Amino acid sequence: MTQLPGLLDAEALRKDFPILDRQVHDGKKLVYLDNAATSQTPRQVIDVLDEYYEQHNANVHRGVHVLAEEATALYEGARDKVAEFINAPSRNEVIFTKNASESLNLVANMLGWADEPYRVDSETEIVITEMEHHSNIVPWQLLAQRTGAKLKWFGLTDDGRLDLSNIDQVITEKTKIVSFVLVSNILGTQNPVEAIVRRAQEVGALVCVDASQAAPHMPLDVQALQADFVAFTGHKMCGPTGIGVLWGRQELLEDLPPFLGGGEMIETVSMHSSTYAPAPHKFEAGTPPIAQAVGLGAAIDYLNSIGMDKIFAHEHALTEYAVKRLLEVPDLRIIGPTTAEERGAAISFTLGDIHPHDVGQVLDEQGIAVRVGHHCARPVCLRYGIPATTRASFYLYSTPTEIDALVDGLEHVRNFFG
Amino acid sequence: MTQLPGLLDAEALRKDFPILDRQVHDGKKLVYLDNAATSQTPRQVIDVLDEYYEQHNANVHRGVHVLAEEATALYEGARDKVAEFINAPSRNEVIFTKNASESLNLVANMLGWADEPYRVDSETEIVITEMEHHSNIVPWQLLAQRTGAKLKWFGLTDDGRLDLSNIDQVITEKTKIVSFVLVSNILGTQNPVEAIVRRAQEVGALVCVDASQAAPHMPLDVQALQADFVAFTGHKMCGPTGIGVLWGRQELLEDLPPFLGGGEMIETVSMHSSTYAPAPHKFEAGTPPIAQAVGLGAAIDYLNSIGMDKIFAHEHALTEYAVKRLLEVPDLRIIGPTTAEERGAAISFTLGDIHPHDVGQVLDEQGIAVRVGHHCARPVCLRYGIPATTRASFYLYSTPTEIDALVDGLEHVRNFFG
Amino acid sequence: MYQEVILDHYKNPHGRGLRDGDAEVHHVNPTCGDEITLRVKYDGATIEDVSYEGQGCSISQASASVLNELLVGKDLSDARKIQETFLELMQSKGKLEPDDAMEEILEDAVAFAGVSKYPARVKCALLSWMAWKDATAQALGEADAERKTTA
Amino acid sequence: MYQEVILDHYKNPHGRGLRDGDAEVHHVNPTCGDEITLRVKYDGATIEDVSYEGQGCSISQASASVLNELLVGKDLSDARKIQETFLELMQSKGKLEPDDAMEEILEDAVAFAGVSKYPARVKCALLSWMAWKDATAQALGEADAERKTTA
Ligand SMILES: Cc1ncc(COP(=O)(O)O)c(C=O)c1O
Ligand SMILES: Cc1ncc(COP(=O)(O)O)c(C=O)c1O
Repeated sequence: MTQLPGLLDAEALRKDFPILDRQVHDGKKLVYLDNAATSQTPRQVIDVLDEYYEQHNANVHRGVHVLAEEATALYEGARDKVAEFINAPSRNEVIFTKNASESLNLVANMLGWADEPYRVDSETEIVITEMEHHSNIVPWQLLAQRTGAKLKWFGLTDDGRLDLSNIDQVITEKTKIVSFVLVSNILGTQNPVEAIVRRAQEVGALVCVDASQAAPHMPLDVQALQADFVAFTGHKMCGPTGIGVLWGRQELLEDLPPFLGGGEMIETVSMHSSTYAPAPHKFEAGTPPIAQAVGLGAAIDYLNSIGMDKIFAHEHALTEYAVKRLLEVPDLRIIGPTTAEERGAAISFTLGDIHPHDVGQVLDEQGIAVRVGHHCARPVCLRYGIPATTRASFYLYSTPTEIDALVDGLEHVRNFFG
Repeated sequence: MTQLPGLLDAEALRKDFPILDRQVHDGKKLVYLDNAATSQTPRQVIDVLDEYYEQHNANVHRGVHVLAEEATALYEGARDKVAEFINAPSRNEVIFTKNASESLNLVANMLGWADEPYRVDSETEIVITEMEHHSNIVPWQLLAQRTGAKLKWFGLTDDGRLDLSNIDQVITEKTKIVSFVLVSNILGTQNPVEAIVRRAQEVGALVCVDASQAAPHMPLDVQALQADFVAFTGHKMCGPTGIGVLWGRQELLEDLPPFLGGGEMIETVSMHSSTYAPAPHKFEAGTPPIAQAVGLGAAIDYLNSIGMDKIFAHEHALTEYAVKRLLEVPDLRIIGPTTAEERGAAISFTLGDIHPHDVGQVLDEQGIAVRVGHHCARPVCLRYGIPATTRASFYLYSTPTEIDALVDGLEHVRNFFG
Repeated sequence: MYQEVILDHYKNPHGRGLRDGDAEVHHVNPTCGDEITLRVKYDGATIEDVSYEGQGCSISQASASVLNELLVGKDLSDARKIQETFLELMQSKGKLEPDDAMEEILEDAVAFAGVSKYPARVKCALLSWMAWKDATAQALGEADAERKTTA
Repeated sequence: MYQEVILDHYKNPHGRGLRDGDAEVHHVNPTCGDEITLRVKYDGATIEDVSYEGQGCSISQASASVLNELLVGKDLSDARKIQETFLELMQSKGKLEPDDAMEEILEDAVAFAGVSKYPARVKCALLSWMAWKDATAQALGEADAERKTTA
């Protein structure tokens, strides 16, 4: 087996993930390289979910019975864990949503309905980038359409990085919000936050960071980022589906209007008018995804028990190895940075003119799960003039052996269609 | 043990619910009478959740690998189950949300951004009732504030029913939408859908039904209701937290604009503009609550295996018994209908001038879990001039013995504060 | 959590009723509908009277009664100390075992130690104390008064 | 699912290239970027030619080639029957075992039976067939043509 510096003992960790024992297509060992789409769930998280439903399940807040108090303590305890995980100055800055997409829509809608100085209207501009996930494009397109604001974006360089050469023209005095991805799910690129934040602060624009592909893979410190909002999603970080997070700066959450209305988010309601609870509850209408928040807390415990810096080092070593091995495959072109520097562990590529659907399908027949398509980032495909890519993406339980299997699999694909 | 006609064999069913074996406060048997807040989760549902995470977990749609195909089939299979459960004409009319609150906000927002003839604006009126859950009040208050529409509502009679005497004045030619609860979570009242739908159709208004307290407890047929939208929530019907449903008529879902933007809900995206997928996907932005939808499907299988008509009969018998027994308690006043006719199994009451917080707390010390407060329906408390109520609510696993325990518990409360 | 002392104060409240005062406040706990109207009367820095009327649960009612018993006749600085100690106890989530020093300061109010384990009830116990703090700030014309939901 | 027949058609497509026609359509499959431009030429009710150009996966390319092979020279009503049978097979979710009658109608196209097990790929296999249906409707001036994402 390949020995790389910085690797975790992935063989030991894999025992925590029941699904990694699965065999597919008549006895082929599962090689799961679709982690940027969703991560697998460790036994530790599944157990906590079971225990929640078997022992503590109740609706949260306001209950005076034992189960309601336990469920509330677990749910609010998960909030504490998230706050600590991202180094939030206050637990009240952590809002639970159903996924990162809801978190990003929440930001867009808060700004659309805000009073000055935050209000996005026809006099103002919104800035995103060409490498965003559709979930960080469409909410802003909708906001722009509905308010008359102008949507602008940073383009990409040929090697898959943000082109910030015209930053002063893109981010201007009219810019109210700059929203961009910390690590791209299609290119793998890790973006230079500081340069963007500096310019945004210069013009008084708010900054929203889509950390969906960062939170699972590296230490995340919202204070160091100096952003105003940070969004991420539980299912990509060993947590359950159905849970996302929006972190926002306290003053903003106090000033900005609510989005969804309903139970839990109110202070007092009459038929004529209502007042709202303080954040985070103001933004959590209805019965929240209680078990899922608790499960996310368990996932954070699990990640912390390994160490986010160690996970990052592991994936960095794997990425370095994978880039090297993939570039040995004839006709393979990496879409995105071709080194492991300033990049995450999702690697997109094309293989000659074999369509990614065919690449993915023939890999699947060998038990290798990758994702093919535009990865909810179609503008990137348009930018590079390709219909789609094949993407392999790693996580803490990925191994060099799996990368070898991928490379062998790709050879098989080439022969098959050759 | 009390024998009532129509009861299920609840003792047998209780074995499916691990939490019902719990003991609280040093060995007291748990008497869980807070089912209107959330229901408990049977082993059958927990097992399906486990199996999902242990065997099939993947992101849905567009994957060409085995896990992605299995997860997609499970997720879409859950949609089929929901469609059948509510007798929807088409599976494409079933939208998965995170809870009923999101479902109701979705309707309000679709109408706020719609083109004519659906558009809610300053020329138009919205109609709700005084017995709505905050989740069916606040979204409409927000919509009214943001569009200038006028919010009107039906008042309540002294015995806890809708006052429809002025229906022609409340629902007028200006009315665009009438949204009301099928079964009230605080009063227990079951509302006369037909009369309201008839008047709404007369003036061409859409009808939205909040079935959060109906779907878990009685057969629900969206075609028979003749509504345009029906909302409900998974965690009250033996399902997991984090999953809700909005059913909407196909033509409407085709015509109405999207709400949340992001991955999965698009057809094609460029930086300049996007087009949207057909319903239901148009309204499901981002990675959906996959495991939770699958869990809801398992809950529906569970409920079907008992039979919704049998569950309704069981609860009806319990309610009849509970009303009778509760009215024997001195100083107890039921807030809501005082018979079991046209009502669900949630019973609110006051006990002399003992504050509901004290009632709930002393019951809890005896192991009896009820809810106290305004139950997210504060206008009802205002209407009846009370600060709060104590609410006991039953489900398929509730027993007459538990009602006896409640009545004994209330005697103890009276003595304690007497 | 329902100590004998609490029930006694609930059933036989001290100093209930509204009397003459220098300032009046009205506080509500929106989640459960507890309400209190409270007046303070000062004689220099000495608390001459705390009168109140309200409705709510036994905890909020008993707490107001205890407050009256403890604070009337006290010096403002002593009263502040009592209020702060009570706040500390209530926010302790049941993890603070009142010691002798604390018992000396809080007297009957130590009976509320058990309430601090019930997050939903802590607000009830604090309602009158927050109202008193607010009314005192008003009476003494303090600008930096921390106002809560005063209607 | 990659039957030898499919790979053959993929590697050596039949009748590829755009030639003269009565109607042209352009269909895309937005989820994976498969595209096809397709022209039909009729001689009365006889299909004189189906010419096409496109890019996409082996399934969509091979399917277009098979379509050309099967439909050119056929009568419109026979062609419709073939198209409907192919649609039925593709929507069978792998549950339909083609019988002799079906094999007689579909010839090489029965090789796609395995594709029907893969929901993500069914659209690829159907792309050219939907384009043909649409182009035919246009060529014959049918008003009730079922138009898909024609750009
Ligand atoms: C009548 C009614 N409507 C709406 C809701 C909101 O459901 P959820 O909290 O799951 O959004 C509830 C339950 O809380 C309810 O009882
Ligand atoms: C970069 C990025 N942003 C946003 C999202 C959306 O996350 P979710 O689908 O959980 O809402 C994803 C994942 O799909 C992503 O990779």
